[in-house]
Amino acid sequence: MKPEGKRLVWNEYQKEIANDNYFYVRSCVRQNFFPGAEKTFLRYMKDMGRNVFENPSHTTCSGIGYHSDIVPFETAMTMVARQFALMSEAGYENFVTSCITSFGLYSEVLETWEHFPAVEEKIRGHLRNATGREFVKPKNLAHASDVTFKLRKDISKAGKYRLINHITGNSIRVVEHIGCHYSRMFPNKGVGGAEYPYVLIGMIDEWGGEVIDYPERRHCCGFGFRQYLVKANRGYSVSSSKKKFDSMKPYKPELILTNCPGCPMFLDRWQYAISEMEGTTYGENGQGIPVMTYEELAGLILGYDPWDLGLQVHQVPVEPLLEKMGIPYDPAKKFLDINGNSMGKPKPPSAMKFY
Amino acid sequence: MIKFNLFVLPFSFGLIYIVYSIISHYYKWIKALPAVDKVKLVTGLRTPSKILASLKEIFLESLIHRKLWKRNPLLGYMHMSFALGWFLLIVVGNLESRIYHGAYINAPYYPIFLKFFIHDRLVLFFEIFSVPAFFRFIMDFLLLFVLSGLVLAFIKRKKSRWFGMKTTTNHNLFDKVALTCLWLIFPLRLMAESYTAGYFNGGGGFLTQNLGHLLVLITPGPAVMIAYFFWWSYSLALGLFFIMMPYSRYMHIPSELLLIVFRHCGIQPRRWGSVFSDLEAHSCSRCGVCIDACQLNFAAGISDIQAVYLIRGQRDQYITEHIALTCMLCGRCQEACPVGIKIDSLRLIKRREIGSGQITDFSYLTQNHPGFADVVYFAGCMTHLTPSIHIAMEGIMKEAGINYLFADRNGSICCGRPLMLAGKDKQASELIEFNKTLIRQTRAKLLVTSCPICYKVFREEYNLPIRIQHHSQFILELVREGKIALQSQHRKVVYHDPCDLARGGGVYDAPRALLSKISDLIPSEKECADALCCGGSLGLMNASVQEKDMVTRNALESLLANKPDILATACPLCKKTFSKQSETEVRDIAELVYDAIPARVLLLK
Amino acid sequence: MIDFGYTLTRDRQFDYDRGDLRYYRLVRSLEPSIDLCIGCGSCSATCSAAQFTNLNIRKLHTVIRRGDTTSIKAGLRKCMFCGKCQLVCPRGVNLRNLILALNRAIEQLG
Amino acid sequence: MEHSVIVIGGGVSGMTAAGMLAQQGFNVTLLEKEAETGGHAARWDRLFPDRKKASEVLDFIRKGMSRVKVITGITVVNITRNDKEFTVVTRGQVADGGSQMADIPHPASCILLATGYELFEARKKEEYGYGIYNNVITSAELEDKFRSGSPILTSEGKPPARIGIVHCVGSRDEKVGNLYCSKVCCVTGVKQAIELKEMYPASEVFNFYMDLRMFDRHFEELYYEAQQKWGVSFIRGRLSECAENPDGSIIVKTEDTLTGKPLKMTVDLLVLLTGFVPGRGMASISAMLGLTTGADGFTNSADSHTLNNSTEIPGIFLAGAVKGPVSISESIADARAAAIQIEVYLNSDKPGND
Repeated sequence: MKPEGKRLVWNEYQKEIANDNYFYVRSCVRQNFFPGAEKTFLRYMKDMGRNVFENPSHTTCSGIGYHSDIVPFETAMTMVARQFALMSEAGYENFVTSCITSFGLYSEVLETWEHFPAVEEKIRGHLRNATGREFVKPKNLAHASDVTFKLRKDISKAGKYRLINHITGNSIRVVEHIGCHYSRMFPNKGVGGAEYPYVLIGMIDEWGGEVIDYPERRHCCGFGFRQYLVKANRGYSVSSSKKKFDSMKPYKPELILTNCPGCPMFLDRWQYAISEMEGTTYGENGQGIPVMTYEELAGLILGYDPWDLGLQVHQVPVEPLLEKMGIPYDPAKKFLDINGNSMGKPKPPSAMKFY
Repeated sequence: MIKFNLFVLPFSFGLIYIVYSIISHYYKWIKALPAVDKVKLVTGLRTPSKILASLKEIFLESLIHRKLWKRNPLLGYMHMSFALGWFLLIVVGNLESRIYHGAYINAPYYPIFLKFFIHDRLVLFFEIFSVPAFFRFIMDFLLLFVLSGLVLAFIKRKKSRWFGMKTTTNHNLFDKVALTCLWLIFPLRLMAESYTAGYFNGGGGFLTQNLGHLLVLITPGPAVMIAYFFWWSYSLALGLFFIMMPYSRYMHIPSELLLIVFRHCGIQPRRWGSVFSDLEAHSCSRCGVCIDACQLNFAAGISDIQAVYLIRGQRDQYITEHIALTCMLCGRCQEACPVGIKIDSLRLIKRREIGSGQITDFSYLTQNHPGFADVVYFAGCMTHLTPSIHIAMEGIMKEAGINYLFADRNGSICCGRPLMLAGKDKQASELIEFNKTLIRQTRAKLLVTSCPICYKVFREEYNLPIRIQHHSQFILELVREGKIALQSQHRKVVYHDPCDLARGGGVYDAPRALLSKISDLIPSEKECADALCCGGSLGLMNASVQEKDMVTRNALESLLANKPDILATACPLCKKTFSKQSETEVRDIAELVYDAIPARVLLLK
Repeated sequence: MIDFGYTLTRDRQFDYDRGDLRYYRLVRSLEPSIDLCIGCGSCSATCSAAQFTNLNIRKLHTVIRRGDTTSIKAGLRKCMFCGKCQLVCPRGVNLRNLILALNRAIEQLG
Repeated sequence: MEHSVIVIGGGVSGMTAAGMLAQQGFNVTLLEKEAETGGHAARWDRLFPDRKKASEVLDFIRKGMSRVKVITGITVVNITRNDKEFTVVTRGQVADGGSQMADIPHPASCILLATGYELFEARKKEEYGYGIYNNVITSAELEDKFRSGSPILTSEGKPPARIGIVHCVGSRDEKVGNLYCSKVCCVTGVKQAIELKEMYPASEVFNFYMDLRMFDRHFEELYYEAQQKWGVSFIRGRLSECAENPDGSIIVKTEDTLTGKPLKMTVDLLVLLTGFVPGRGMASISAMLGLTTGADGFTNSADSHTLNNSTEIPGIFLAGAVKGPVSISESIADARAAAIQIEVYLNSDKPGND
């Protein structure tokens, strides 16, 4: 492996990312998957002194429906137009999405409008008729991971912990997984392009981790919308994740870092499912490979309390990682809500260790 | 007085051994015969005509070597001088010994070494006409006869072409030893008898007596000792030869006798092999005639798989796959074999041993009723790759107003012979059954095929209750019955006999008769039974394209020697194979006939 | 073990590194012309058996060369051995002997 | 006075044409941007299909160049046209070898553009990981190794047990903007496969191809030889992507389209047959002269059938790969044709010629 080779590729895919004043739109599903992630993003943006604005009347971008073939493109574009309207009305011009699929859809829509202005006009018409709203297209469109990437240095400066095993002093081996809709469709819209995206690698490098490049890096996490949403296809979904785990296994990864709503969900939950289906557990001592969103990881680096980050809802235990990084945590508090009441404990898995 | 001397022992032991060995072989062979064949043998031996026929053939082939005479007089004479000469030496020798010995039964060595025991004085000239002198003369003459053959045998080693043979067999050790003994026997006898006659100044005939005098004169030392030495050597040579015989090719001498009897009793080789094939193997004299007959040898330079090696392998219980599979099964060697061994059957038996294991699944073949007709036409797989042939056939049948049915119009179910050629008879039977039902359902009286490969298997394996014809026979009938009129184009045509139709199916005349009606048929160098294979044979499993091409090229050179306008054949496979390399137009007989129908002639003009 | 109502699907991707080349090596030693195939498909196009079955002789010896021997037996059994394939092969692949060799391989290697 | 001709580009085409024109008595100047003439051919060890030494071909061409004035290590900065005459201005180090650059004008009655091509930048095919994975090299680099006679080893210094050769890298690929076929890669891949087998008879060599375009004489026979004599394997399927194993070997993914299955394979060495792309320098020259280029970026001739060596501009001629992918033998033939065209053009104003 020649790192300089990758750097050359990365240099070809530089991306303009706004520095402040972001209009932030949440993901439809992430709050259910990893409830702490978006909250954490807002928290460290505040800590980094950035201004982020949210509008409660923001709805789904309909990307999930669009990619499941149940929402036509024109409808989707009109939905997107409405989100832009919300942004314009709030007086913002830097649009930041929490969801990769949203980011993909927004990029696709903007690109479409750029090449087919007539379509844009038509959609403006739709929006006007439906809501009477007008909008200005965002000056800068970024994904929250882009923004975090931009702030990675500040975060590590302000950080308490690093991606380093505090006992051995070795860097922690991290596998990064990028959401398909981040840069597959428009390589130049993603940091580092589509083949060797740099957005997460940049954070891992900056925060002291060691990035692992493994053969099935490009393979789907297993979500793929219809793969999972249609129950009959779920076997295919698990198999996709398994393909990735089997491929990364020889590299002994200690953490999987992701930037998409679906990926962490399936890379985390399917490790459990596979362990229950055929007894295979990945990671050291059969404890599984912890999976995190970049927000959660940034939170840990900054020294936020693990349980405030919502790490307790992960299916693969994160404690082994916390111990490696030397991050203190109180096991007793793991399943307590903010008011200190118990949220109930999950039944311990049969195959996966630690619990 | 006792006529005995130590030196007769080697011969005697040898004789006892070979007699024992022959008897035990005969016993083994007859005992191992399948019950059916045993019955045939017994009934055969009760039928005088069959015995006579056997004796006649034994005389003509084993003593006179008629087939070899036909092939090449020198070769015939050489073998005859050995076989007949030696045979007579024994017979006459026995008679001669009677003069000097009253007993009805002599010790077997007595006539052989007679001159050692008997050497009567030199007689006066008027006694020349005495009985002993007569025998002395005959015996010397016969010895000379054998020796002349021996001389030829020597020459043959060097100049085999004079004997009509290009390649000679490369022999194994046993053969070489036995051969040396055989060649020594008669010179040694000559020396022994001559020295004896010379020393005793009598007992010899015109040859031995005079040579004897000469030898005694020119050689120093006691002639009697020298003679004695030669008697020993003579006996040793005979003894050793007899002992070697069962392990060498010379076992063919006794074996062939029994084989001839078996054949005349109607015993045939069996599909999965039987003792008959073993006997055939022992009856091979390894003369090597088959090597010259084999195109793979003289056209493609493959010289290690010919019949003689196959048979040796069969006899010594080893046949390599290479030998079994590398053969076009064209039948040329079989035609040439002076012993008449069924070589192709031998090769197929071996292929069955190798190939029978394969599992097949033809369950996908589903019958739907083909309809009814008087004539069912089966083009054959190969014909589907040369469509002009079945187009012509249909044209002809329409012209003749035949109520026919094109059984395999939409692609054929293989006739089964290709599988059988690979030794997969069991597997083939499934296809055969399928096609049989299909053919029967048509209620046709006649089955016509354009493919000699199909033709052969239809006739030999299908036992259908209806007539089976190759299209050449069928068309000829149509012409004779006046169902189609033909108009000769008077173009020079040479005809190539397809192996499976000619040697394999015995159809030689029909195609020629037909061709002479529509063209000027000219002869080619090798015809009918001697015809060459085109090289495309489905029997040849593992030769390279290059080697096959060499066979084809060679056959073409021979066929086109007389510069014909058209090379005609009666087999789609031959046509396809030749077309690949032939400068001259290659056409199937059916196409030529079709184009000779007046209406077509106009059309083409 | 828990039944989630779905199971892992087998990977269709063929891993050459895990391929079984014993069949190929044996067949190749018996019929070297197997290497001459250019995948034109004329053999499978003319195949009599292929009119009625899913036998694809071209695919069959291609998978052997890749070490993928899972699917060869069923197909091979349908072959009628008529030899048309061999007559149309533009590369002179000796298909009939190739089929004999394949059967030999199956006999020996199971 | 004799006409003077300027040939731009010192590759096979330029050298051949320059030599021929000089032999016809014109005073010919050959301009080459590199320090040496020979162009891409100088990188080759042996040529397809007969494995002739490329150096022998170049030596042959050089023999004919005795009367050619060769200027190397310069760039063409300007070309002006005055009726039938041209002036080519080159920039390069001054004759006395000092470091400062000087612009020198060269008058010419006509110009032959033999600027050739460049190899596709393999890095652009990111998914193959050239420049990232140690054991991914280009066919040109492999040719360098053959030429230098240095052993061909993996980055771990081991002889490769399995080698993959990827066809159509940068050719017939909309994803890198090249729809055209580079023509010579197929046979090059077959040639190099044979040479690798000669070097490592025990190794497995796989060619991954979309089509094998054995367009010229003896090419198909070479392909046959590769299969029959050398046992080179051919898999019909374009590589989708590569990845690196911990041990440095390369995992390639493709569809074995002849079996209809996606296929994965580990190779110790992966050779990318990089295709032709238009020469970078040619863009500026086209601009100076107002020549047109096709969608593929190669320079257009006046007519692709009848005026294949001429351009719309009288006195400007084309030869060789400036017009698109060609083999060395084709370049030579084309250069000779161009030379004759030029001769006819220059003699046309002489009395008796019209």
